[in-house]
Amino acid sequence: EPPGKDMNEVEEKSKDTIKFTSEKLSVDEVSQLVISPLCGAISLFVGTTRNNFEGKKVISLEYEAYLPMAENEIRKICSDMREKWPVRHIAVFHRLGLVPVTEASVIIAVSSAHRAASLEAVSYAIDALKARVPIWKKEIYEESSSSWKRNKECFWATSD
Amino acid sequence: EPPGKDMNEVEEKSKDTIKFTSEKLSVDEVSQLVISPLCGAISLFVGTTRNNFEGKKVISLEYEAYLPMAENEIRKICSDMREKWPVRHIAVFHRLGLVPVTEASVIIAVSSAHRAASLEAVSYAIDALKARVPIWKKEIYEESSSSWKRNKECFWATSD
Amino acid sequence: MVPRGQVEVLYFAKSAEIAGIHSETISVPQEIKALQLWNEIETRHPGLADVTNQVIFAVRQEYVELGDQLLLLQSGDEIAIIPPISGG
Amino acid sequence: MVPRGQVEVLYFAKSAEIAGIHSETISVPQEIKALQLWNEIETRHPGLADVTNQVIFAVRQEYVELGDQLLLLQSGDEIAIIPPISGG
Repeated sequence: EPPGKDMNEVEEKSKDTIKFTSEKLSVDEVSQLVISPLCGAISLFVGTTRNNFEGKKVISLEYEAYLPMAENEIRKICSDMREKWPVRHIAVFHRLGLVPVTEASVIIAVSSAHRAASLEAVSYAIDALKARVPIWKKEIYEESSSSWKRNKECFWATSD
Repeated sequence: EPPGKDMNEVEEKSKDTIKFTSEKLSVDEVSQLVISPLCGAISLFVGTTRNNFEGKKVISLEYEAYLPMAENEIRKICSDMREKWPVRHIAVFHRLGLVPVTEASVIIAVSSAHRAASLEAVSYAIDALKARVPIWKKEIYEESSSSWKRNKECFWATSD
Repeated sequence: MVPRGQVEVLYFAKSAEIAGIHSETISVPQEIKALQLWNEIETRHPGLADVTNQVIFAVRQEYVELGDQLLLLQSGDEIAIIPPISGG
Repeated sequence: MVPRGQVEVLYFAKSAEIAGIHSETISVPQEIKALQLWNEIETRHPGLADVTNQVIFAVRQEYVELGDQLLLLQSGDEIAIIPPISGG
């Protein structure tokens, strides 16, 4: 069904919401931001902190970001998503500072008229975020050691 | 990383939660059900009711289900997902009765250690649900008419 | 003669609207092809002829197409008339 | 001689831990290849030699690899040292 057939389309602008916060993230809050009466689908990805890495017990994680650039890079990702898929609203929230195990570090929500667009777009978004948004995670282990992590998707550095 | 390397794996059983309800669905509630300290990813799909169909304004929708069979079919889908992907917890909530426009009719949440598994599994789950779970939606239009819908994925009836 | 049994027939969505009921108990041969069973049900509710090409059975909660498959039925078995689904 | 300008260098994550600072203002030639700029920075913080193969610049918030690309810098420009990222 071509997008032009949707009713009220001109009345509702597409919006991108990007937020960095040290507060606990809420899946409900982020999904509310993308709800649209024109949409039948919302797809979400929630990144949560795991309790282990290579056999070491992770107590918590700490995130820092190069803020204005991180937001700009996410804006570019939103723009890429809109070129590739007919999505309506996009929301990307990333937590900063200490994040306890099992809590969300990132939530991405995308709405679309039909489900394939938002499902594919949200998958693209988390891949792209991991590859090029300047955010760093430091894992804090039980044995009082810590380590800066690297995403395998990071586009300039390969694992050694 | 092979699943056997995850810590505490034997201590936490995988679970499938399936619920049909006439209450409003909550994304937070469903995502909470799949959280696991072993998992870095939760993927969710939320089906919401649209305000239009072929130019007709939809006021609300009404869902009915063949309940014991619908639950059994969803259990089979969960089992299929576990054969295909290393997912930890699965939750599938479907609303019944009247659902106002923009509210959720279905929420599927899946957790996994790494994100590809839950992203692919949630996409499979909504496709399979639409193809074989005995649930019916009746759209109620502004002009006081109504229509039983059919999913294009329904495996035995083709659109005419 | 094939013995007969009492089965519970369930109607949903459009098939329930056409039949005007949600369930009924009917007497049917305990060995019967799916399409013959459909013909028996259609005889009771002629309006269902409109949806013959759109419905499928669920016999004891397993899908069975309206074809040549032989159904072995016990008294008390549940047979549902399943119009095209639209969940999700 | 190429004129010099004052640029703001930002350090993040591991590079901040090695340099021991989060930012500093340094004087650099206004035309300089990326790798030469890195060498100037490494001279100030020799510990950074360990991460030469892992970092990338962000010059005015755009990624630039540590290679032959000529940077045209203005006073006040922001140059970030970006270790491998791990967001998400």
